[in-house]
Parts: sequence; C-alpha cells; structure tokens
Amino acid sequence: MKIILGNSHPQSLFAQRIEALSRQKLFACYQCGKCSSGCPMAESMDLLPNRVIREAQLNNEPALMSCRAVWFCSSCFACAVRCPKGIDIARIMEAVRTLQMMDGKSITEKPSCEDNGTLPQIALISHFRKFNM
Amino acid sequence: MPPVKRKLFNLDQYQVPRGKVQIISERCKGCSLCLEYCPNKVLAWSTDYNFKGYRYPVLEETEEKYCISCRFCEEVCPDFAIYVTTELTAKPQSTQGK
Amino acid sequence: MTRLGVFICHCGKNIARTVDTEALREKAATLPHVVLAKDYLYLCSKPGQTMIADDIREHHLDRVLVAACSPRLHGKTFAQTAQRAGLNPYLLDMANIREQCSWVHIDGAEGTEKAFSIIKGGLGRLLYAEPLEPFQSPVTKRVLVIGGGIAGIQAALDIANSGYEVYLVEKLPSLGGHMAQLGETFPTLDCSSCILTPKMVEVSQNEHVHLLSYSEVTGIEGNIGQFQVTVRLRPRYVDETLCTGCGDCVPTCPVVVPNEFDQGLGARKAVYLPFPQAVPAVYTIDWDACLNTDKLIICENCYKNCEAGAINFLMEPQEKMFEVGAVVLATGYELMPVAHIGEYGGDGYEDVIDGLQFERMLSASGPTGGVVRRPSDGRIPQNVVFVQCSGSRDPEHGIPYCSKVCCMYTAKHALLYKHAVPDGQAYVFYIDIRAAGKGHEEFVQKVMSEERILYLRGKVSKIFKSGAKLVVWGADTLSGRQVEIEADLVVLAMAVIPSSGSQKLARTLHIASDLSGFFSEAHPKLRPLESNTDGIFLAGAAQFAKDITDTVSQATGAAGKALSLLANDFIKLEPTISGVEEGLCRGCGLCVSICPFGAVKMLPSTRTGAMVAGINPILCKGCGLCAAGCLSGAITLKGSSFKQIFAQLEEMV
Amino acid sequence: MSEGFRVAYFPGCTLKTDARDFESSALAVARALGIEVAELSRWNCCGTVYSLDAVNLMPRLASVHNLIRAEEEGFSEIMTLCSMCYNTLKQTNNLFTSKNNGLAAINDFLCLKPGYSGRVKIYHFLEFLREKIRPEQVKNLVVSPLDGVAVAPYYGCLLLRPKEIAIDDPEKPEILTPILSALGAKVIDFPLNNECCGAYQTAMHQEAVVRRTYRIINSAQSEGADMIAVSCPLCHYNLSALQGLVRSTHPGLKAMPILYFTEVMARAMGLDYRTGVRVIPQDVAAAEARLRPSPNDPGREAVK
Repeated sequence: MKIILGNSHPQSLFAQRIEALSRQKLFACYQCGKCSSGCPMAESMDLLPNRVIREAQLNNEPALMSCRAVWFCSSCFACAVRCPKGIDIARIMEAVRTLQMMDGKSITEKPSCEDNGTLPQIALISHFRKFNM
Repeated sequence: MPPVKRKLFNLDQYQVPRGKVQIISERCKGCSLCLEYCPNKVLAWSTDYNFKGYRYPVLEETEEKYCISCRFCEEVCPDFAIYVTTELTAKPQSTQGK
Repeated sequence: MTRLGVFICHCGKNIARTVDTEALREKAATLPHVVLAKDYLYLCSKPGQTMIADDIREHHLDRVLVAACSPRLHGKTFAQTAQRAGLNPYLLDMANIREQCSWVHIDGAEGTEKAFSIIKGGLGRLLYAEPLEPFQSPVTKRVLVIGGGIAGIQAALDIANSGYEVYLVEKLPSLGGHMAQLGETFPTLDCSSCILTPKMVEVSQNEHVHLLSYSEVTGIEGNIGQFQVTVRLRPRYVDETLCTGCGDCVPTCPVVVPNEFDQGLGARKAVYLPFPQAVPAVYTIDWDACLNTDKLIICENCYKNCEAGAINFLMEPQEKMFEVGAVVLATGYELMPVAHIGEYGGDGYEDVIDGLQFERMLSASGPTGGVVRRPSDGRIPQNVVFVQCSGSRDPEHGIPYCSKVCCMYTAKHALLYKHAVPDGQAYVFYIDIRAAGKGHEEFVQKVMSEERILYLRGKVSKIFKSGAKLVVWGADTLSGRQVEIEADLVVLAMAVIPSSGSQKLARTLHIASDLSGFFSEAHPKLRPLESNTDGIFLAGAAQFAKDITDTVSQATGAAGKALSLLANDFIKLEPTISGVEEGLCRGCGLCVSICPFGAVKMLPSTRTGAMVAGINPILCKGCGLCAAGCLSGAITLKGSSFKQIFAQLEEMV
Repeated sequence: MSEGFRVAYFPGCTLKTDARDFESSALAVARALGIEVAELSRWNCCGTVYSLDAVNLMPRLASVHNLIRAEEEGFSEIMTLCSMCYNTLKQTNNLFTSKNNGLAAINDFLCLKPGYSGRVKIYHFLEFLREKIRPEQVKNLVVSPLDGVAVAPYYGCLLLRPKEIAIDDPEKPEILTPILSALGAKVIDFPLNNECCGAYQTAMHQEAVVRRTYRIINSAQSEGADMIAVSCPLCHYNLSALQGLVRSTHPGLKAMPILYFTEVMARAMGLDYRTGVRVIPQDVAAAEARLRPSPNDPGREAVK
C-alpha cells in the first residue's frame, strides 16, 4: 500500500495518540533495529518492534491497528535497556495494544487455561491484566 | 564477567633465560633472604633440616614458576649457599612482572 | 567642542524595509553634538567607506557612529575606515539597527522608533569613549607540538621545513601514534607504516626538530608569542645517546608482558622497542614491569648484555624548560574500551576484539604476522562479524556523536579479511553508511559488490559465547527479520574518544574542551584550527574523530597558522581589555578567582606597595567579568566603561 | 549471627499457592539468618504487571493499596520474594517519586485519609541478602554443601529491567553468585540468564514460550549447569512445567531441575521447608533426585 504523505495526511493524529499514551518520543527513533535484534518474542511477531515504531512515525493507523506483534510483547524491557536513544519500546507496544483494545479489537483469543489446569495464577492474572483491560 | 586475559599471539618468538638453582644446603643458616627476594618465588622451605638444624631452601618449579636466572639469590645469600647456572632459554609460559 | 557624525546604512532593503532611514537621519541630525547625519545604501561598500572617510576629514568629525549591522560583522571594516581618515578607531562605534531591530520588526513605525533609540544609546556611549592604542608583544620563533602521531609529525615537519625550531613531545617511547599500528589504509589500501615510517625518520633527522619522546608536557605558562613550557622526560633507563638499538638486552630479560602497541595481542619484554620501525630506535625499560625497583636492583641481565653500556637503572626523570611562540595540539584519540558494552560481553570474550586489535592482526609486522587468527585458539576464523556504531551514536550508553571513520575502516577490514581468507564469510552490521570522502563511497560499493560482503542494516543487541563460537543476535531491518550468526570472531568498531590524557592537558593549557572531551575549536566553521586560547592550534583527532587525510590536512593548516604567527616579530593585541584604578582597589582578590584566563594577579602597587590587582594585558580577553565582579569599581573594561554603558542605557530608556 | 532485624514481607498470590515452597524456604532461610520476617497482615494482589499506559492510573491501584497497608502497619520498607511482585510494586512506587506523578489523583480517588505518602521503599529479598548478610554468615550455616553441583542462576527480566528498578547490572547480573558460592555450588554464568522466559505469554502463546524455555535451558545446559535457580514463580513454571513440551520437539534436551534460589539455600543449610505442593514433571523431579540426595530429604513428592 502506498502511503500518500502531504496535506491530505491526517496530521499524525494516530502517532500523537501513541506518544500521549506512552510518553515516549517516537521521532527520537533512528531505526537502528537494536530493539528487534534482541527481542525474545520477535520470532512470533508479524512486525518487528522497530517496524512498529516506524509505522507509527508514518502515522500508518491501519497497519498498527491490525498488527499482531504487540500482543506477543511480554514487556521484558530488553529493548528499552539497550535502546541507544532511551526509548521505552515496551510502552509503545502497550500504547498500540491499548488503542487496539479501545477499538474493540483485542480479545480475539482466550487463554488456554481451560485445558491446562496447572497454570499458576500468576500467569493467568498477569495475562488477564495485561491483555484484557 | 571479569575482563578476559588474552593469550599473546607471538609468545613463541620470545624466550626467557632459565636458570638452574644450586643449593648447598649444609651452608645454609635459614636466613630466608633468598626466599623473600626471589621474584618468581621458585624457592620454598625444605621439610627436613640440615646438620646445623636449619630448614634450607629447596626448588619448587612449575610450568609458570621457574628460575629466570636473575641470580639475585646469589647476591643476597650471606653464606654463599646458593648459586645459579644459566642453562637454557625457555619459552615463557605466561606473563610476569612485578 | 565634540563634533559627532552619524551614518545610517540601508543595507539594501535589510534595514530600509522596516526602518525609515530618511526620517531617522533627520531625527538624528537634531541630537546634541551631531554636526553631520547621512544615510546611504551600503556603507560597507567601497564608495560608502570613502564617503565616511571624506566626511571625517572635511567636517573635522572627532567621533563617528555607524548605524548598520552587528559590529561582529563589520566592526573591523569601519575601524579601518576611521584609521584611514586619521581618526582613532576606538572613537568610531557601531549601532546595530539590523539584527535585533530591522530584522525582527514587521511594523515600520516601531522599527524606526527602536532604531532611533539604539542610535541615541550609541551616541551616549560614544561621547564617553576614549582613544585607545593597540599594543605589541614579541614573538618567540619556536613551536611546541604535543603528540607524535601523524598529525604532530606533519605539523612539526611543515614548521621545521619553513626554518623554525620545533619541539615535538611524544608521551610514548616512539613516534607514530595510531597510524603506525594500522595495516593498510582506506580507500587506497596503501600500507600505513610504509607511508608513515619515512616521515617519522624525516622528522627525527630534521635539524630544526627537537624530539622529546617518552615525555609529557607538565606545565605551560605565558601567552601567545611567549609560552614557557615545562616537559617531564620519563627515564628510559637506557641512555638514548649510547643505545645502538642492537637488541642484545632482550633475550636475557626474564619478564614478558603484553605489548600495548599490539593492543595486548602480542608480547614484549620489560626492555623493549615497541615495534621494529620505532623512532627513536632506542630501547626502553618498562619500569612497571621490570623486576627492579627504585630501592632494589634484582636483575641485571640486560645490563650485563649491553655492550654499549647504555643501561642505567639509576636514571631519574628530568625536567626541560623552554619558550615557544605557538603550540600545536595533536594528542589524537583512543577507542572506547569494549568493557563499556555489557550486552556485547563487556571485555569478557577473547574473540570479541576492537578495530585497532584487528588492525594489528592485519599488519604484516603485527603479532600474527598479518594472518587473521582467533585470539582464543589461534585458528583462522571462517565467520567474522563486524559491528559498526559500537558505542557511537548511542547517547544512552556510549557517546552521542558519529565516530566518522568506522564505516570506512570496517569496509576495509571486511575486504582485507576476504583477501586473507577467501573462503571465509564476513558480515557487517550497520545503521547508516557514512562514506562522504573522496573515493570513499566507491570503496564501500566495491567491498559490497566485488567482495560480496553481506551488509546487514541493524544494530546488534547481544553477543554471547556458545561453545567455541560467538552468537551474534542482530536484525536486518531491510527484510524485517531477526538475524543470528554463529561467528568465530567479532570485531567491534568501537567509538573514537579523546585520548586519555587530554583532559589533564586541557587544564594545564587552560583551553576548553567540548562535552565529549575533544578540544574545542575557536569557531566551528571559521576557526576550526584554533583553540579558544590565542597561539594554541589544533591538529588531528584531538579536535574530533577524523581520518588520516583530514588529519594531515588539518595538521598542515595548524602549522600554517603557527607559521603566520611566527612570521611576525611582534603581535598586535587589542586594547579593549581591563584596567585597574589602583587607588580604588581594596586588594580583595575576588577578580583573581573570577578571571577564566588567569590574567589577573595580585601585585604590589608601584605607588603604595599595597597588594592590588594587576592585569596581564596579553592574557586578558576583555570579557569584562572582573569589572563586573569588582566590589569597589576599581576595574574598568576599556572601550566599555561603566560611564559608557550607563550613558547608553540612559539614552535608550 | 548478626543482630536481628525485622522486615515487612509482601507474599503475593502465587507464593500462597503454587509456589508455597518458595515462601517456606525463604522464611526458613531468613529465620536461620536472623531476619525477622513480618508478613503484612492485610494485602492484596500486587497487580502482577505494571501497566505501561502513561495516562490511565487505574491499574496502579492494586499496588498502591498494598503500599498504604504497609504504612498503616508502620513499615517504611517492603520486602518481596516474587520477581513479579517486586517489579510491579517498585515500578508503581517509582512513579510517585517523580513530579506530576498522579499520586494526588490516586489519593483523591481512594478517598482515604491520609492516603499514600509515596515514601515506602520496595526491596527484593536478594537485595537484603546482598546488603545485610555477609556470604560468610551463609557459609557458616551450610550443613550439606553443594560441592560440585553446578547451579546456574537465572534472573530473567523482572529483577533487572527496566533499569530504574534493576537490582543488579542488567547485562551482567551476579547478585546470586556470592550466595551460591557460599553454599559450595559451582556458579554457572550462562549468557541467557537475563533473557525473558516469555512470562504470561504462556497462557495464550504457549508455543512461543516453549521456544524460550528450550533456548534458556539449552544455554544453561551447554554451559554445564546441573540445575537452574530462579526467583520468579512464572519463570519457574515456564522453565519447569513446560520441559515436557520442549522435549517433544527437542528430545535431546536433558531434564533440568528448576529450583527457587531459596530452596537451594534451604537445602544446603539443611532446613526443612517442603510443603508438598510442588508441581513438577516426573523427569525433572527424577533429575533433581539424581542430582543430590539431601541427608534430611523428606522424600520426593513429584506430581504429574
């Protein structure tokens, strides 16, 4: 999909919402990719973390609203401690999750706890709290 | 993680002198000067005693600890009980110095 | 009776657009003491200047106000005009009605009113101006060059070849600096030491060069034209004049330590020549490694074997003092330690090395004889990963700036590795490729296309050991994939930082350094070769990371700056400096601690003998801090006296 | 033994259920070291995860409640065992040390007098051990040293990141090294010891977590580890309970015992702490049993 930038571009509103929710400077990112290099969950992600930031910089709302990668982020902050620009990428992931949830797109999968009675409550509660607010 | 100690690539190009320590145990009166000053700490006390009743130095060489033939023990010994003959040059096993 | 002249510049439309210059002229003409008021299209033009000069003579003007642009731009121009007309240049002042007036106002009436107020203020200030004369100071025709790398060598040669004496001070036992460590140089791949060694020899044999190796500058007093330098010569414990460089001392030396010149990859003895081409070619005893101490001579093996009798364990450090007229700082750089980067293993992995260590491996005279080997087991590495921006462009963990040379030397490393190990694989992780020099981009393109080196656009997140291999976690942001490489060797292009002694030197020399520790230039664009202290010039990586080409250019430039200073017997200094009214000085000494240039000292008064402030006119930069700080108003900044400033304020408000 | 001191202890949900051995071993170790542990008389869920949403304050309430409880009971410090509780409480508390922090809004919302002051300090048990206990004190209490057993401490993410709450260097953690060494263990520093195990993703994206489990255990194993010591019930679950699933794709992976670090301590000190609720796969339990029969081992209670 070609992104048409310019006056018809909707004034980076989506990017601004992400910045407001995460309190991170999206445009400090120079796309070095270090977050993606070390992300433990990136194998399962459809967009690498640096791409998530890039799409936000491009104000590409459709791409981010349908992005599954943010649901694989386990907020381990490996990206944040190593980011050369001090951007907390986990917060940006959370912001995109929040925006997706506000849009009613969140709970498409249920925890698989029914078929695994041994799951400790810490797993259930944290999963619930992280993804179902 | 402690900083790595790298092996030195061209160690084999360097040789160090190797001395053979000769100890005349019966002259020794156990003043310990040689043990104290040996820079490579190749000397140790004997377990038995000489006829004067003193412990005397014995050689304790390992891969890393060998006589480098500085001959300082010769100089400090008040009883001329120790001397060194430089016999061969050895490949250095590891880094040394103070 | 004061006869004032006011000249108002239109600066094309720059001023005239929002300032009614004609009305301004009419109003200015009515001000007290003004005998002539004129406006003109471009006063800085030749006809404009001629007009002013003619009017000064014709109308016997004794003070002139030029209402135009900032004095920073044309202050000198109009001062010269005044001088040509026979008027003391300090009796001509400028009123800036452009930068903060016409440029920032949209409304014409407002602009004109503000311009008038500025002119009134300027006239008030001018009325109390005093004629000043510049003074002179002699120039010692010798130069001190600190640092014996390629920058210092080049600067010293350029100065010496012009017939002036040079003291070249090098901290280490040999000249050469980092360039001597390099294998081949980008983008032409000529052998670094082959092009450097002749210069090292040349500088050491030049009759005008006093080479002080194994020495450090410990003190500098004085000022432009006359610096008194103290150099501490560290004892080599080998007499330079007797040592023949035969090397007979080495085999019997029992102490083996890592060789700094080989970046810790090779060995040397406690008595050593850092590298075969070292200049001066005399041996040095590393007292920290030697078995002997100041109190005890334990080992005399080298002494016994030296037929020239050059070994002297009792050598003492020496101090040498001399005077120079100018200083060239060429203290170079070093690499940020790998230990800084925890996620790359810190300094914990033998097979993670920095760029300079790789250079030593590539160098034919290096510890591996030019063969690329793994430090851990000596094997030829089949997979080599190069990581650019290790510490650079990383304000959170390293340094914020781009180290400038890493893109190029990494490309060169990859190429030389492929030449050495044709069946090996080299990978380069990069964020951006910065190859903005002559032939640089072409070189990188060649490395990519001809050598088939895989460039991966992404920063490495983690390096760790797995068995005998190193695992590199990276990303290829172009394909949007994570990348994992099992490497035999990882070369980190560590950030270029100022050499470790440079902060101490900056304090010794009273010169400024930037946030990163590099010496600050006097102006980033127009005076890049000069420090903020007159007479001290900058060359090479001491000012900022740069490659050999740029270093040599800057060194020659700095030498040129020093030479143009030495071409004068005297230097003219601005008279707009502080002066002390001794009768008012209470001798509190506050000004001494305030002065950032060390220009104020407490001296006994010539009249009363009491301790009063004295200004060294050569060191004083005319910043006015002492005048502002003086509790009894004893200090005046000439050309900006309190009388002048208050008069200006009074007229304006 | 040093003079005793008293600390407020926040257990969290899992330490009262699945991870009871973690709590009981920690309490036994603390008692042996002269630390008086006082459990908060009232506490609720820590929130389990720290919400990264900068705008919404609601997710912080669970943590704040606990902080208020601590102040009510006169404590100025809270000690935690579970890495997740530590992380969540500490991050929430850190929020209140910055300006414009929302503390006033939260206190207004809670309508509690006097509300939370923002002054409670959060510690992890490991920090207590580092700061208040000398390794020799631990060593003195060891009755059956772990001679020869290679223990790999696994820190995961929650104790080390984000860096504002890190109890150690996030890239080179070694806070457990002196303790394990004092027990006589050979400490294995493995490169993935600070990598995330996948955490709560285990509930929904189990296959992704199994991949993590494999990599982490494999890394420790190839460095020669006999067992892994953890500090988080979630890490424990992911590394221990999922090993069977790992072996379906990586049959070569040997069973790796996963113990809480306090269990390792308690065993070496000869303290009885078993509560009998451990849920570990059979083969992991077998590997653990092979590793080192403890003299006063009350027997294995491997379930599943």
